[in-house]
Amino acid sequence: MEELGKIHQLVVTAFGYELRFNLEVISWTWIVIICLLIFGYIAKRNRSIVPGIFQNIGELFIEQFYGLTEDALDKRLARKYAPLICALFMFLLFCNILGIFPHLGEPTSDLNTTLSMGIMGFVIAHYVGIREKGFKAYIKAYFQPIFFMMPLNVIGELSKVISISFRLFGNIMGGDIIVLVVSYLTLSLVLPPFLIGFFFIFIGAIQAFVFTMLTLVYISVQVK
Amino acid sequence: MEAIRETEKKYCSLALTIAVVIAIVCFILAFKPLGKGLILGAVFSIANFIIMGETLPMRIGHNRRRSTGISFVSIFGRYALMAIPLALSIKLSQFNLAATVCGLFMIQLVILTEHIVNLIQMKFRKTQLL
Amino acid sequence: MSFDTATWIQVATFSAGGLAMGFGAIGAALGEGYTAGLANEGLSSRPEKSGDIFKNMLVGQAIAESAAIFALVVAVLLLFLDPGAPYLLKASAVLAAGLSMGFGAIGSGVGAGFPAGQACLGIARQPAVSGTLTTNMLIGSAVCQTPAIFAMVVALLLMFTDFSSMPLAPTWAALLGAGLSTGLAAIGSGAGGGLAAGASCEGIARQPVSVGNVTTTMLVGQAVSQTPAIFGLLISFILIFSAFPESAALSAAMAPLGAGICMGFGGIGPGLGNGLTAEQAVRWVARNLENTGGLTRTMLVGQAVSQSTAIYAMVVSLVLIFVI
Amino acid sequence: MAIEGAELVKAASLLGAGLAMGLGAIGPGVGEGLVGSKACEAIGKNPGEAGLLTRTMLVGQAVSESTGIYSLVVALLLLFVV
Repeated sequence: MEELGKIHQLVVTAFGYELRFNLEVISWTWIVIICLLIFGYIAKRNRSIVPGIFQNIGELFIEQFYGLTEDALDKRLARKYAPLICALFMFLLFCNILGIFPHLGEPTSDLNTTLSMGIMGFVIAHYVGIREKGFKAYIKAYFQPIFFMMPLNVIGELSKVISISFRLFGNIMGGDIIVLVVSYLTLSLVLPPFLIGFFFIFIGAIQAFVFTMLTLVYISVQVK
Repeated sequence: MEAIRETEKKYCSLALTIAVVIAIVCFILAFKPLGKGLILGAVFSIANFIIMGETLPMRIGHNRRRSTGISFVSIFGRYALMAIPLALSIKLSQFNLAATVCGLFMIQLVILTEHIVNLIQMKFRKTQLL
Repeated sequence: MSFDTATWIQVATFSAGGLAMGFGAIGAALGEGYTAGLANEGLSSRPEKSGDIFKNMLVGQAIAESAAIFALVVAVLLLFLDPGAPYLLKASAVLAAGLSMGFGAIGSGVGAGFPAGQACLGIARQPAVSGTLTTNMLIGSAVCQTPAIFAMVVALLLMFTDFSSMPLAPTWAALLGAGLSTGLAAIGSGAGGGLAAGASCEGIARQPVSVGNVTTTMLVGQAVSQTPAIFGLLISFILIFSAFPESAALSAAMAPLGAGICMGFGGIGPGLGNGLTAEQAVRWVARNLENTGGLTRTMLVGQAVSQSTAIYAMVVSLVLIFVI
Repeated sequence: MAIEGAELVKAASLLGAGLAMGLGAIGPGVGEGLVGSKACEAIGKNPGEAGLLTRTMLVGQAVSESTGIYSLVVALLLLFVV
């Protein structure tokens, strides 16, 4: 049970600060990125009217998320932001199911990954908001309904980052710990494979979708 | 009441058969406490199920609060019965505790397994028709 | 008036056993009362189907009682198992185990009553699909039991882990917090999952062709409703397994206890809220089949937003454990 | 074990932070769930307006979440300021 919540770290001292690199998480993230790149290359290689299996999967993702983005934003913005939304979902989905392979874990079970995704969504949403509405209207939205609600509105915006990233982190990390503890209790008999299937594939897919949808919703709230 | 009896008979005989088969395998493999504990648990699980079925009509015909009260009393009565095998297996070394707990869930496991098997069969039949 | 360690442990085990069994039985009784009430309604509207309704009620009750049987097992273990070498931390651990199991069984007991009751009513409404209804009811109420299983895992860990090398002063509070965290958080998730399952049984009785979509939506909704319970479990595991440095200060003890209470209570509301959302989504998927995708999407977004308070509670708990 | 005043205040503020966030999460959790359930009902009745209804749901939930954020703020104040 000692390995509970332990991460291999590389500590580099520079300018009097300790920089910590979570080596395992970084390598897992790169595995996901390389897998996605290979998948994209294969899906794009032989494009035809009758799609092959990889092209089919790719089209499935793109079609679904393009439709979703168009529902939430309008047509013009959808052309711009659908690739982001689609890529975010595919990345998170691959991240969440990476843990079913032995010796690998989910990059999303580290708070750094989810928090950086959350902050990225937050920054993009506010960038889109300023671009679409203009700076004045953007600032004005904080003083709704009355001006002294400003601090609470700011906290409300910031808490979105916390809630979105901690949700993903808590679910995946919780699944990890539950699988670990149950395997320890039952001596890895029968139960853990089902739990892994439930937490890493089912919950992982749902939470990746929820994260993507919420990022989309945050963008659309800023635009409207 | 015939329906209740039938259901009881079906699940109880199935549960007991499975428990006995597993227990015999355990006896052959010389895990005697395991098999004994399983049978002990299963017998009390079946007893609990039968009593529950027999007292079921008593709960019908009252309002919700009344039937909640009746359920409360009946749960305590039946669970006092089910505490016996657990206490026995803790105190006596000839019954395995984990096996007894598994035995206590025999009826539930049998019911769930039966329905899951049904579900899978239904899916297969549908795909064959299509 | 002073007691020795063994007496304290005995007091703790007896009260913990009583709590586990008492609360567990209350949950199951409430669920069964609901089932019986709806079965009554179904029987009065269609007395000739009494056989099917009774059969369904019996099977449903057998599954719905699993949570109470978990509680019984934990209670009997607490009462009769030899506690081993006495040390004062054991008293806190067993009390926490009882609290965890007792509270944890309430939600699942109540929750499993909803699908059983709605299935009884549904058989009276649509006798032709009684087989499908029973199967769906069983799946729903089996999933409802997961929070109770979480609570049982925590209770067993608290009972069987050896804490004798831990310092007494902050660890007693951490163990109590661990018990409360999973136990209380399981209430909301159990009841919420039950609401979704109940709506699915009602929906299938209304529109039998919708069974595939309804079951899928129900499972997704229930899975998201379990999230607060998973957060509670996460906090419990952290509290049980992290080593707190010895300190006689009261604040060192209040931090982990506060973390457990925070996550426990914080999980109730979001669990119930998620269940309410899932209930309506499942109900309307059954009535409006073409719109399953849109409804599922809205359900997921709504549930995710209503979970954010549970996430704030988790953040505060983590701060209380790691930062303070 | 003598407990001094400052120590007692510290302990009470930690426990109070937990209670504030824990109890404060119940109301908004259930309330937002109710908003979500009504939104699902409305989309079921009127699927054409799904986009508008989802947006309205989010606004309603954001407003009812503000009490949850208040308790988060209070909890953090109790943790770091007191």
